Amino acid sequence: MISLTDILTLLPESFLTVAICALLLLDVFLRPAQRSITHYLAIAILGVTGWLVLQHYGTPTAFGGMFVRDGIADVLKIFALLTTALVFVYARPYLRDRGLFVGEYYVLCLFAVLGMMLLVSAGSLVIVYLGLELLALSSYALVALNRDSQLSSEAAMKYFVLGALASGMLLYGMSMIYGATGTLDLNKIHAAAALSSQRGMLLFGVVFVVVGIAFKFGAAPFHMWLPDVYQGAPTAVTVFIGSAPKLAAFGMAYRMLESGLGSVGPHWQQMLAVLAVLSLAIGNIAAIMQSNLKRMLAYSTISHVGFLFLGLVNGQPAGYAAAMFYAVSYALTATAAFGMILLLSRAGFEAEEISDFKGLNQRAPWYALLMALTLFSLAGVPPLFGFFGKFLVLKAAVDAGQVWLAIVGAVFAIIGIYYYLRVVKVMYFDDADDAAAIAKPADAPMRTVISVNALALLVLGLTWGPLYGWCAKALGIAP
Amino acid sequence: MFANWPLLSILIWLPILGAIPVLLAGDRRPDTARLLALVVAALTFFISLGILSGFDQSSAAMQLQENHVWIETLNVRYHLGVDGISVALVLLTTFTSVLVIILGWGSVDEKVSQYMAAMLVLEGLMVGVFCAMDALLFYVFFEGMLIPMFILIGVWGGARRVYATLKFFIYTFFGSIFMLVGLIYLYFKTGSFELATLAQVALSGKEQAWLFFAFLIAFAVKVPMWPVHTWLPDAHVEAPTGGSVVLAAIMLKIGGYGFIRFSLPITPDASTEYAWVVIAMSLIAVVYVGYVALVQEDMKKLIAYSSIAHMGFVTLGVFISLALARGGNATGAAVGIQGAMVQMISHGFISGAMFASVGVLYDRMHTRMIRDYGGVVNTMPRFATFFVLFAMANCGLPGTSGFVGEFWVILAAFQSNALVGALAAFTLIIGAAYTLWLVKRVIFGEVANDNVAALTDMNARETFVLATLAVAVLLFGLWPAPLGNLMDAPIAELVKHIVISKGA
Amino acid sequence: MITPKLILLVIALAPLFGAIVAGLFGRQVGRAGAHTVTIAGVLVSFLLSAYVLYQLSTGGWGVFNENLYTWFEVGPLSAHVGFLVDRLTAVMMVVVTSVSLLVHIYTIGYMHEDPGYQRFFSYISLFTFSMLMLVMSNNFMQLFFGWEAVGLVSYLLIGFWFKRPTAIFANMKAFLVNRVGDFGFLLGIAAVLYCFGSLDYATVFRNADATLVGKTLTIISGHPWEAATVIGVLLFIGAMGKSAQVPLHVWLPDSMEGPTPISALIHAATMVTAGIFMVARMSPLYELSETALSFVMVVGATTALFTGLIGIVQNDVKRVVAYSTLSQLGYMTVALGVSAYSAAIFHLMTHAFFKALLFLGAGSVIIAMHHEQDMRYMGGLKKYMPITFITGWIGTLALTGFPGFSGFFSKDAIIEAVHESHRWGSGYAYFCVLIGVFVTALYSFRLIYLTYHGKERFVVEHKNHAHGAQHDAHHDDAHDDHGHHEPGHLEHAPHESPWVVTLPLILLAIPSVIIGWLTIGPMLFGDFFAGAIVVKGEGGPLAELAKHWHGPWGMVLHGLMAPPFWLALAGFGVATYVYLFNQAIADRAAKLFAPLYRLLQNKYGIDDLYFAVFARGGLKLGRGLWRGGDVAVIDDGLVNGSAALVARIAAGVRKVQSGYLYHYAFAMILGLIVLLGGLWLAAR
Amino acid sequence: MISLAHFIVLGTILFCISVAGIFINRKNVIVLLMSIELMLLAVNMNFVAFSRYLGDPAGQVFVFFILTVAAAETAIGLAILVVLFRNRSTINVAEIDSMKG
Repeated sequence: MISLTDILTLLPESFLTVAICALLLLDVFLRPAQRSITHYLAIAILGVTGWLVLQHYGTPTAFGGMFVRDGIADVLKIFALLTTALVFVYARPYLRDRGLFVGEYYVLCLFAVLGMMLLVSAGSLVIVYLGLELLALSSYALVALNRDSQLSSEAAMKYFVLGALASGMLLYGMSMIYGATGTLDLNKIHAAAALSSQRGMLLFGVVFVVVGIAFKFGAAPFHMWLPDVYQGAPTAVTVFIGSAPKLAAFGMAYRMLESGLGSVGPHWQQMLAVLAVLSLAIGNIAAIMQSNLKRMLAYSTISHVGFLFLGLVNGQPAGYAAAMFYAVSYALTATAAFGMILLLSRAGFEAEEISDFKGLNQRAPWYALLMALTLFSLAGVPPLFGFFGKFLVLKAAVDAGQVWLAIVGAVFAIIGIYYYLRVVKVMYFDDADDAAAIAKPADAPMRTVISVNALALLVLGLTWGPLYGWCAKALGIAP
Repeated sequence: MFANWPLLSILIWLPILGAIPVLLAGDRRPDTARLLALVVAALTFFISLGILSGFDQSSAAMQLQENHVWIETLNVRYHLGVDGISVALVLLTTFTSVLVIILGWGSVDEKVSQYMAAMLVLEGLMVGVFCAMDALLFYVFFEGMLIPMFILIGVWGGARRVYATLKFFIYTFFGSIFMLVGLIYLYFKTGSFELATLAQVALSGKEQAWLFFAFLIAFAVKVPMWPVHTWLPDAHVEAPTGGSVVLAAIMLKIGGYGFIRFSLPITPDASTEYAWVVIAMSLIAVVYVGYVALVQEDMKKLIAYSSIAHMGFVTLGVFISLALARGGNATGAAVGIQGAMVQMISHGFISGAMFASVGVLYDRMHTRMIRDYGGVVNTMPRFATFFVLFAMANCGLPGTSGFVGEFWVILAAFQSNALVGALAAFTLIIGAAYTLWLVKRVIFGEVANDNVAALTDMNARETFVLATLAVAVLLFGLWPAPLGNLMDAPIAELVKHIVISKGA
Repeated sequence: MITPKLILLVIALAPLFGAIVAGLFGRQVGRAGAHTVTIAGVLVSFLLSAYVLYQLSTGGWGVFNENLYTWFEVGPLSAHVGFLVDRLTAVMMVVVTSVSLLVHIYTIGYMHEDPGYQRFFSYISLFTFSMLMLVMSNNFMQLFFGWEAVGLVSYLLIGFWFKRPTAIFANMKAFLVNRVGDFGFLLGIAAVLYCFGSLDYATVFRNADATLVGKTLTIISGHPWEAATVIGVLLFIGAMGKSAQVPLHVWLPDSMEGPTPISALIHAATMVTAGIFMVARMSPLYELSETALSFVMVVGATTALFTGLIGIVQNDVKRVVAYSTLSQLGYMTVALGVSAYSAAIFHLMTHAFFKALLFLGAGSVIIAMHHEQDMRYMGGLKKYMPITFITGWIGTLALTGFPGFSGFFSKDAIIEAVHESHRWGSGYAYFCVLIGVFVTALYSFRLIYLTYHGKERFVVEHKNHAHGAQHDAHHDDAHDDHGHHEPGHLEHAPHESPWVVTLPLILLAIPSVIIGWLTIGPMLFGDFFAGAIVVKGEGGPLAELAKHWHGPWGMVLHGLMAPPFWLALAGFGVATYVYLFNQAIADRAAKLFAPLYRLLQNKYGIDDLYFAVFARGGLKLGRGLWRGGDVAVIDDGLVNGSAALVARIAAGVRKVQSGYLYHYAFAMILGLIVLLGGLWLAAR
Repeated sequence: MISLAHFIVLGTILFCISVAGIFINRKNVIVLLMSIELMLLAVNMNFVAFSRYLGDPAGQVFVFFILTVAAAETAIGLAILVVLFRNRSTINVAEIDSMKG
């Protein structure tokens, strides 16, 4: 029986839904010149939603446990909303220059965010599926946002087909789990899985679920879509797909694997370990040869997923905390990285080739510095934010007795460092083709926000305690 | 007066934060940037002298401690402190940094503000390394240093700078990442990154062995020891003068410091068991690398190789001490480590001075090739005087600081094994050979060509730098006692510690 | 308050002060200022040294042994800088300062045209300081300090004319060969520290017997060696370097590239005798090892004879003297080897005077011949430069040991001592030193005749126009053009050198004659060195000789009967006949014994051997290690190799990303199947 | 009598066919969309069967959701297809490979 408290508990999501519909309607009546209204409204909506999330109205669970609101959900939602907001700020000039400054972009993004919020709060397979699809379908559409681009449409098609395949597999796995445990409710599954008579069928299903999750993350060998999509999608979309969804993916993994299938942990942990090694290897190695920055970052994403998995493999609260911290740090860093590309690309010029960054230090020292910070953070060099994420997941692996896994991670981190340094090298050591200073991007808010974003990587590197503390608390680790 | 100041934090953060205004001065106002940088560096140096006031030499304890929570969830602490060993190295750092800034005054003329800023950041991080008492904090400084150095070599370096700087970065990163895993494992055992705690934790022989090699890779690359030394010649050759000086004078010391702070206290048994590995590598560094240095055609490369040979004495002294200590010869062990430490400090001065001298020549001739020189003494007598002095110091002539460390290390080595001592003493010959041959070809002889004929002797700034270093070299050569007393207590303590087996 | 300590400090530091002033402020104080201050400094320390010697020999002072300051300390072990001054030290101090003083004066004349005037004075004063630190040291660290410091100054002075390729080669060679010796020396010190746990002479000598007797060191496992022998031999290797004993003698002849005053001061009188002094100082240790002493004796004997032989075929006036120095050093070493330490020191002293005299004389000749050093273009100089000529004769007589001259006493004492000794190898040593006498006489008189007697073999041509120019040339390029103008052509007739040159000659000639008379009694047969020099048993051969010692007169008379005198006479005769009356024989002999002649010309091929093996070999080895080791294996192989490997793999990985949807899907299916397979494997 | 096993096997067969359809077909994108539909139907088959045999209606509810989403999915799929065809005037899978490596 649906009670008011249920609605209250869902208030952020409900509000977001209503707001999106309203925005959609409003946007219809806006003239292109007034598009900025949509822009700022969208950001406002994100803000309000975030505020609502922090209010904790209602009860921890709603709809008979189908919807869960706990610390994890909060953290992931807040950062999903935050990164999306950043994305909106960064995307605006880019979209405007390319005539893509349309309401759909915002609406789709917001729907994707709604999907993420459901996903990370899911207490039942149904919600997982709905959230996932809401996120996925919006993403497909976003990738194809630029209707006249061959690459975009190709990317969208690949993304769509493979995504559908993946969700099909996920569903198939769910059906098996359902068959084995007789319930769709994750908690009940957790209980039932421990003493299921149909263990074989259950594990059979687990494999498919793992595949579904791995695809969402883009872990090898289910990563094939990732480089093409990152490269093909308009950068304004890539920055979105590349950041927030990783948080959602972590939430999904946590819900499915820990809340749902925690009692068969050892099995899926082994699988994740294998996928982690593959992702680290393929991601780092393939990235070396890339000349297209977006594609390179795509491969680097794959390697980061490998690292994140090290945390999941641990299977203990500390491990999840580490993985979550990693997801957050990665989301923020990736946003900054793609943001830089957006910042430097002008009408008719995509700054997405590595060579486009030649001599950036001569032309715009400040941006070069920001980009350098971002890259070193991605590479995991202390004292930058990214390093501590790596540190935590390596620690998680060691704690889990998987020292060898930590060493593998370390080795590939060494290989990985190279391609980040290559970009720094291009920016600092090479001479620009045209030494003319880059015209200041018109959009003032973007300049400031991205500066803050990049510098935050340094500041958070020095003061990452509270953030980690939050993650730890979310997983019930006492300080 | 300094008693109640967070002195060490100031030493770390003053230069780093001082870099910001320097950077803001921008490349359009180079002189402002230079001046600011000099002020910051000088200030840091003077403050660092404040350490000595009220520093208790007789105590082996960490002093001037600052202990704050950094990450309380993980019990990671922002914990600083210094004992005699650290103090010596901190002072070396702040002292050298001032000279480097002055050196950069003339030789660097593009992107000045960035250069100076990078130098200052580097200084702060290096001081941090020597002060950190929390392993994770240490690691953060240890790795953080790579970034400014990477930029320094890459932006202001020579022709093959990109190759050199990438090699430098990846080599070092390669070394340290394994140390990180080792540290994490130790944390897993102890739940703390406190060096003091780690030094006490009981470890099985197998664990120690793994950890020992994890540390070995990290610090061997940094020192650098044969066979992981090949990054150094390239880095030195391509780096700008200031970069080379910092690299040789301070950065290499961090490796030796790491051995003393990590390998010995944390894995004493494994260190003893595998000391022979390190000793062998050190001797190879002395002999093999000595011969390699002999045939170099590039001055900087030659000096770089000689640096490797000299750092061989550091590692030799440190690890020879283990056998001695376990053999009950505490004095011999102390002699070994003292020798190693003095060698580090003095090599800081000497190699710094050598690279500075090469820089003086390079600024005028824009070549580092020995064959392009000859008879420099005819046109640059004052420079020649200094160069010969430093060369003599480089081949360990008594009366210069270069002698002290080698003397003690050889004596200690002989006590543990006469043959090791003999091989180490071989440096007397080979070291003199490559150094004097360099002098012969560069300084002496008829004026080799018109470029040499056109040379002008050093200006006041260069003279000041070299003279300062010369004073240091002679002072610590004729009267090294203060240096020894500074480090005596902690070293005695260390020797006591490494005797105790911690096998569990 | 004038304490002994203060006096000794002044003795040591006065020359240093002079050196610093002349060196750093040379331009300000000017030439006159430079030589004034340095000479003043050396004069002070000479007078004070004489005073100290007087005090010590009259018993006014006891042995002085004090530390000045602590150099370094590690726990219980500490190294100091301090002075140990006993009679042995005092004698050395006087010898050093006196010769140094005269050389200073002499230099005013010899270097007056040289642009590096102040630098030169600074160097020789610095040398005096270093040498004093060496002899006055009271511990091994400081000994090594002085040891290397004199080496440094010698390096600087040999290469003083740094434009001469030969000079800057010679000084490097000198330093490196010395380093080979120091290599052993340092290990010797290490061994001492290892055995005694201390570096102080007093402690070491006090405990020598207690510690070393029966103690063994195992260097190569399974072969325990007598500690005393190890220490003795290692330390002596150092002495072989400094005192140019075979096979480390090769640097000394080349060192003649330096200005002549240096050859007199450093490479004849003082520095090269540091090794002798050191061994004498270490007598308490050496006495404990017959083996070590035999080693010393054999090396010394070999040096004494075979280097002398080379001297016969040399034509460069300075080189002849250099080889004679080598051979005389050999005599001293032999003396050490037979435990006749005081005889060695005694010969060291006399030799210091007459050899300095000979060198300065040679220098005087060289000035007159306008820096022509080849004796084949000299001759008949006696009428141009009488003082040099006479003093030259005196020096030669002393060198050849003509009865009554100082050299006679010292050298005869040594030969007798060797005769008395029954140590292993003494037979060989006795043979060498006897033949050596003949050889010495031969090359010495050959030198005399070729330079001062016979007909002039140079032409004087007055080209006044060119003269001025060439003379200026000498000014600015500092003498380095000797040999440029064709040999044997002088621009003006040779003439006697100025008084600053001749005065030292005279002052040196006096002791060369009389010093033997005065000092042999106490030094050799008295107890002058009691306490400083220890001789085991009943006092060794000198004690034997002492039994039938009836004063200098008796020795002279006995000397006239003894074989050495006859051998010397024979040498004199041969030289006289060949080089004064019948030149042709020399050339015929050279042809007759062509192989022998060539062997001597090539100095037994030792230099060439060293050059081929160590210099060239070292470079080859280095290049091999660099190209083969560092570049090929480590860099190209491991470092860049692994990078290339990764790149190759990466290229492969890229191919997998084919861009085809069905491949992507297939990869996913494959992944799924793999996971399922893994699960299935895990299940069973 | 048809047991649960039969349904599961049928579902599995359908699933395999659809998967095969996705990576064996190199001609036409439309076929991909059909295969995806088929896959979802296979899943639905499972759910219905299970819920019937478990006597738990939740499974069948899930099926309704899946059907709805499938419709939406297809809609988006076709939309993308149209865009693709407009840009490249081909829907041949083997020609969609401008991004690789």
